[in-house]
Amino acid sequence: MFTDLPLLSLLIWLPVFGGIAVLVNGDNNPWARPLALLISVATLLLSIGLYIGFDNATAQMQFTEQASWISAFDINYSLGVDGFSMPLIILTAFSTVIVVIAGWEVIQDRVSQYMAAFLIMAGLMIAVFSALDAILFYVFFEAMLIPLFLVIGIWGGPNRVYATIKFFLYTLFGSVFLLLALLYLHHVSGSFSILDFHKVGLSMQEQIYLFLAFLIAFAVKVPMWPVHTWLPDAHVEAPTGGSVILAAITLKIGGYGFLRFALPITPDASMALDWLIISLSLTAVVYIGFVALVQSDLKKLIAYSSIAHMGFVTLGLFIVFRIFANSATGSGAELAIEGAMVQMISHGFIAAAMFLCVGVLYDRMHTREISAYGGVINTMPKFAGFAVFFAMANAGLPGTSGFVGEFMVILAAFQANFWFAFLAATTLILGAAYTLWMVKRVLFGDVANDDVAKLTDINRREFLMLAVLAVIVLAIGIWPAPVTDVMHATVEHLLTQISQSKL
Amino acid sequence: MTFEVSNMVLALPEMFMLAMACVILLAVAFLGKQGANAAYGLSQLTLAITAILIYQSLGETGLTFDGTYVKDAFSDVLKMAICLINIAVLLYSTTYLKARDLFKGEYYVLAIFSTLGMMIMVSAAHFLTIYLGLELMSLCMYAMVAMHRDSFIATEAAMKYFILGALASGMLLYGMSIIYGVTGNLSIATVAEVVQAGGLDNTVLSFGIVFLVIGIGFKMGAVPFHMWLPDVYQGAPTAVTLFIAAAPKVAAFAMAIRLLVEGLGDAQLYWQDMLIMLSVLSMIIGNVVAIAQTNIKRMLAYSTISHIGFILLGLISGSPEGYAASMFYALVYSLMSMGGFGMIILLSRQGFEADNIDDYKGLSKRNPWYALMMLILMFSMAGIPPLIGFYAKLTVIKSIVDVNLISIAIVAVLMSVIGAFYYLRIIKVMYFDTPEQHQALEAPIDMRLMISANALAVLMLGIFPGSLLALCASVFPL
Amino acid sequence: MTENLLLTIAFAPLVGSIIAGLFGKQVGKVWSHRAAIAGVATAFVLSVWVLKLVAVDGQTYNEQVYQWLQAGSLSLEIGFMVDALTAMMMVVVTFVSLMVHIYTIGYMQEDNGYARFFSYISLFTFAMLMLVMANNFMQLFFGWEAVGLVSYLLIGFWYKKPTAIYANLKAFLVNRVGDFGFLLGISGVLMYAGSLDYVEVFAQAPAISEKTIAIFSGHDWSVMSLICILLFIGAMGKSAQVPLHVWLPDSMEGPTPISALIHAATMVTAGIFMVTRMSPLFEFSETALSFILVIGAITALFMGFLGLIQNDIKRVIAYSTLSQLGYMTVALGASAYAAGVFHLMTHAFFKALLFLGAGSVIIAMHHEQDIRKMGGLKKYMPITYWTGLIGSLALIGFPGLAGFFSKDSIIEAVHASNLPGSGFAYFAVIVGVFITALYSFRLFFLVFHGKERFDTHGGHLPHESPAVVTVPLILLAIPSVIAGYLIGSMVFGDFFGNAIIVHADHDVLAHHAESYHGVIGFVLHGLTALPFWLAMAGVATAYYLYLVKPELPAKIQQRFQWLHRLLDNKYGFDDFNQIVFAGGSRKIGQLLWKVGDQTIIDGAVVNGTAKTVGLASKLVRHVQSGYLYHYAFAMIIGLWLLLTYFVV
Amino acid sequence: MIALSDFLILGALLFSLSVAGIFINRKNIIILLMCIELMLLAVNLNFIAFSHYSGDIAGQVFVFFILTVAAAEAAIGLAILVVLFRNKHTINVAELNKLKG
Repeated sequence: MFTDLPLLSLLIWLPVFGGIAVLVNGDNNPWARPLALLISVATLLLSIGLYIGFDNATAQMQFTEQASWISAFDINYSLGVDGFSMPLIILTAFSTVIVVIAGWEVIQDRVSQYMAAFLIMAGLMIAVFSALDAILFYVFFEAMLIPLFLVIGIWGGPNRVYATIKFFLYTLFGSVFLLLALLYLHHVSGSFSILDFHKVGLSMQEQIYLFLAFLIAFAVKVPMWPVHTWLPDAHVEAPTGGSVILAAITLKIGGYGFLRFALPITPDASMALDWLIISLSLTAVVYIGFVALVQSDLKKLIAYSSIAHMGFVTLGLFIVFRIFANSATGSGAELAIEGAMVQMISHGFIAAAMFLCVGVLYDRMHTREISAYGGVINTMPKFAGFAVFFAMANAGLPGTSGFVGEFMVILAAFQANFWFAFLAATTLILGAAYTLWMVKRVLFGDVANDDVAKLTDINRREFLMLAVLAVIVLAIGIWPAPVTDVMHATVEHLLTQISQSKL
Repeated sequence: MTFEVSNMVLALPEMFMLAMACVILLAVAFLGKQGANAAYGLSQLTLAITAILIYQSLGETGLTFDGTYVKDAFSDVLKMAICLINIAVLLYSTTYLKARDLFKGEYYVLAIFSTLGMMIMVSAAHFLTIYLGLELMSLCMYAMVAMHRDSFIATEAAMKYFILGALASGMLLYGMSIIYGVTGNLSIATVAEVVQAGGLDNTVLSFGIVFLVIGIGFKMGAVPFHMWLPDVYQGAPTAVTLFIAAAPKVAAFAMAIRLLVEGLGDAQLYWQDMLIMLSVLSMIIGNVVAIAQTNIKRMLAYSTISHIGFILLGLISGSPEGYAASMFYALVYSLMSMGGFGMIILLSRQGFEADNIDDYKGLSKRNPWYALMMLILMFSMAGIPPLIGFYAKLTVIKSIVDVNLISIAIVAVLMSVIGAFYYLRIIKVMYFDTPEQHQALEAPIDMRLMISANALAVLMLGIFPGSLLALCASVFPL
Repeated sequence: MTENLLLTIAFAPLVGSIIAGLFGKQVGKVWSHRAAIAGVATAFVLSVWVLKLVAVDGQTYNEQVYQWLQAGSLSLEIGFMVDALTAMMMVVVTFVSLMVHIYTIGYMQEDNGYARFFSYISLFTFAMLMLVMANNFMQLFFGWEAVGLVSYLLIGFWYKKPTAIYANLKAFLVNRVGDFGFLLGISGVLMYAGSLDYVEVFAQAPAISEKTIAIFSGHDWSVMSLICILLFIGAMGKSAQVPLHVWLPDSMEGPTPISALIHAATMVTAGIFMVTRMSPLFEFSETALSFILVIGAITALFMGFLGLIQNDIKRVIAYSTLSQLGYMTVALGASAYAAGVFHLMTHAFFKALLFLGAGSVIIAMHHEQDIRKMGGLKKYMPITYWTGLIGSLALIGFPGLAGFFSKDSIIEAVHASNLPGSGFAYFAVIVGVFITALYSFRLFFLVFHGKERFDTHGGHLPHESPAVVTVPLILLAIPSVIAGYLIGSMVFGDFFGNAIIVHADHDVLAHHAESYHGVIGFVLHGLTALPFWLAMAGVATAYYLYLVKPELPAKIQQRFQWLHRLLDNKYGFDDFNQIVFAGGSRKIGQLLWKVGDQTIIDGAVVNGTAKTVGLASKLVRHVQSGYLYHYAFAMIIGLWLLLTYFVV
Repeated sequence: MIALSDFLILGALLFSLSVAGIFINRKNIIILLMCIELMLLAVNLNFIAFSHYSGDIAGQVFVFFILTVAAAEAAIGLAILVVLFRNKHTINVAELNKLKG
């Protein structure tokens, strides 16, 4: 029923034009918030339609749309989703709703601009995930930076200028190489269709250069060590909503890029250079784990933990070659890729929740210094309950979505090499250490100071958004099959793609 | 004879413009005070009608004036572009002039003559025509820069512009003379044939080409022949800067095409490397030095230099796609710089030039709409999609990637990242800083509408760039 | 046996937990504990029924409930597997849990976290049941971590106590170290068995035992040994084996019922259960077995020593728990899984009893836990006294009581074992007997006998605890006495059937099952055996030191300062961890952050580039000097460049 | 009979002279204007020489145009010079340095 109307276009343009509508409504317009909420919810419902109408059985692109856009270079407006992009689109739509709710009372300055920025960003990000034309992808990939840049810069913290410009230039630096790679691929394949890129044959040298270009572009987005330093700054300065989107979606675009471009387009180079990605990912897990341990700023800590968690994504994506090489049982590769995907999705929810929790505290205390807190549980029991739950999820406790991805990737990593699994598994200890130590210092203990004593527990709005997230995190943790089933076919297809050389 | 006359029709737009220019001149001379208004009205009319005339005659092509003058798709498109650009430019500058009792008829007379010069350059099929067009354009602009008689910096800028301009056209002429010596011809088409036939003394030929390249480089403002550009942009009254910045670049591009591509296309391997040098230097110097600027006009001047570097990339590629890309870039650039300088005029007023970056503090709080317009323009110049500036960069880089000059492409994209920084700084100032002064805008409504239209065009063309790209591609048949 | 039956058992406590936890405020104290107790009671009754089905009707069950996840050919499922081992564990868990629930009504009376507490312990029961009923490694790990979570929450139950929130963090992290190994073990299983389902994996065991893996290039290790040792590291965390034992004593910061339920009777034995469950794997790796043997022996002996000098009533029992866990582990190492599990069961009863007794004493002492400030409580709280006596006797293995049977069978088994390290293990467990008796009765005498050293809070004399406290004591005392008589079937019989696999060549139990002729014979034989006399000696020593000559211990302490200091800071484990691991990792973190991130990546590379460009900009702009002749000169330079490069 | 190359060399010399004049002279703007005229003349010489030796008249026609334009150029230049002098009361090249950087 859904396949007959252009669902993807609706998903993209509804929030964009909705955002513009909110924007022209002007600030101090009482309808800005409800309108934004309405639009975001509508988008979410549409995206669920995507899930319902989705056919798990095929790896083909679904809900495809095709229209000529720039005929001069036959650049087309061609959209479509597969098992990788579809869940991420839903995640985007969902996070947008959360962000709108999160900013409901907190944002008092230029409300409509704030809401508009997020709605437009949502549309652009959905477009990134559904674009099948390289230039279309790149356009949205870049355009997305503009609203985020403004969000951090306008509603951000004291050091926002440095953070936001650093973030913008960092990511721009990465993406220009992506542009070069795409242009070169067009040069050899004579088309801008990503699916044609998948088919075009490339020499090893070409693949290596292209792969490195992809690597720079997406490593910055993920972000992978050592190009991760923009993330803590951006997160610290961003308003809560900004952090949520940043953590929940924009980081995922990096992982998605590897899935959509690097692996299928340059399989041989990926295989030849997998040691690079793997070592960077493991560095992220261990190195960043230690760094997170010593953070004194709540948001910085969570930002670093995000980097560590995204390490599992890149690890999962690039161990497959080694698994092919030496695994007796065939299921390791699927575990790895699907584990990476699940990790992305679950991190979307958990990191969002963590940042919302910090936001809740920040709105009341206006500080993110861990040392300023202590014994919050005494004055905010409900909040503490959620916070501990999400902390546990962040520490990868079974029964929460945080566990699933890490579990799958570690299981798979063992099949690639014992030491990969060994280093990856250290997250069990490090993750628990930095998360729970923070919990101990912030939530537990006796009331630390008068400010904490004055705290009021979460209101209905905050309860709602945290509760919804908690339910989802729990649901995925207890029954992840619905999430993974949609991607089986796509994963199989990807694996066949990358297992046959292009040389 | 009749054949001759009927043939003259090919140059009808220019002839009409020339006639009107004289009319305007007389109007200014006799009407005195009201002359200015009349001149303004008449010149807009002239430009509009000329554009229409060209549009009417689209498709007719041919040579005339003994093969010194050509009318082809390329010239039609560019001439129309020049007229339209100048309509907007005159509209913007009028606001500026009126606010500063510089509102005199001479400005329009000069502007129209200069426009005529550009059109002649675009349509030139002969070294002589090129030279005459060039000089007609330049001499008017020298005068326009000096128009604000009581301003130190304006006159200083005028003098620098004049001296260096003259030096440059001297070199251009010298180059022409050498080419003339080698090929024994001054008509571009025949020169092309001779070069194609080969058997020339390559040393002397390339010796001549060097001088031509310098002439072109100067008019465009490519490093190291760019030194005049920042001073003139900063020194000239913003209205004039605007005029200089927009259309003449298109004309200069046309001159490059006529001389290098049509005339010396087969000597490409000589001028290609020279242009590579100029282009790379321009991109680097332009972007790097712009970062240190505090005066926005000067900053835009350096950004112009870097854009010129990008425009040259297309020529370097030596392919029709490349030329089309350059042309696209040149048009897009003039659209954007028009908007940029227009915005300065919009925000300036009597006694306040609004040409310091700090003057933009908190603009988004004072008037969010124009802040948004400026934001669009700046992101477009930075080459961020979905704005037209992105496709300009995309096409030129694509064209050199297609000829496997990857290393230059890498330089280009890296420079565009560095470039992004100073555009971001403007946006940062507008959006993240708190306003210092709260003067309301004084600009009239037509100005406001035009500037909005200009910025929105940058956005809309960014979302649907297809038609313009197709147009540019169409004038360079493979 | 039906799926619904098992689901009811597992989820009844969960329901109780949810009611007490989420709606505790609405339904009030009384209904929250009623809900929780009802849930656990249901689980207990049905578990007994299941035990009957298994033991009497010889049924077993192994079915999937739902598919958790599928990846490629691999299918991860949630399912139940019930055999003798599971059934026994279910009964033990639910029984002790039920007792603790009832007991808690009295113990937590005044606590304002009343409902929360009930929800936690019910939740724990649920998690523990999921753990024991699992039919695959993934679900096992689920329960494994879930009980860890609840233990974390319960140790930190009094979240205002700095020591408590320190202890629960420590407990969780140390357990995570174990889980680290455990998870790697599971990954190994998956890689080599291609499945996580018990049955399928066990079926593959012989094949896996052939394989080798090169962890360090050149050295081929037996895959089975690697997997088993990794799995056992998990057990070391949960069951607090040296060196991962450090969290257990601190966990006593939690309320006493928790110490009884989680940190004595059930959760800490999860490791024992797990290894027993995996016996089909462990049997293939003598390396792993003797590793277990040695670790167990060390724990059994050296943790016992620590019990000697503790003055906190709960810590004494905690160390005795550690030591007893050591015994069980030794049994596993000796392949006497049945004996180990048997001891697990008896220990669950009498150790829960002892803890709850201690709790009763603590109530009477107004939450004073220092045994030096007690004494002579016998006449004030008779029930606590007698049950305490039973518990202690059971603990030291007094013939006829539960502890005797299980412990003796372990000692015998170790004696018969011929794995590397069994000699040391035998020595350890033998000496352990004496130590156990010594600290147990030191505690017993100091608390219940001798002169009254407590302050009577202005005439308030201590008095016996209410029925909700004493009834569980009595109910626990009964199995502490009689549970031992199951030895015939559980240890020497075929109660466990093929839930436990033992290879003939190290089936130590079978070898002296032959010499087993009924309970009476076993008891009589016990009276003549060395352990009995050692135990008696221990009791006598305690009697002499703490009742006859109470001043003596201080003298001894003077005499052996160094020894006392060594024991007092628990062989320095805590300090070591604190300095090396906690401190070390923070130092590394600081280093990587300040130097790696801030100085090198951000400072040098990122901002460095920006600074360089800015600097270049500032320099280059001076070329634009403003002088016409410089401009002209620049053009001439350009001309010259072009000419030189491209013409000549 | 004077060879073409002689004319060319002379032209080149004149051209170089004028260029040198433009960037060596730091005193007087008038001299700059003269240098520019000189430069144009050098070019004219080239054109005439070429057109003479190649027997093609176009070059010489070009020269006429150049001469005319040169006059116009000079006019504009002097006009600017006057304005400049009115403002600065100097025509010293070295003092034209307000705009830089």
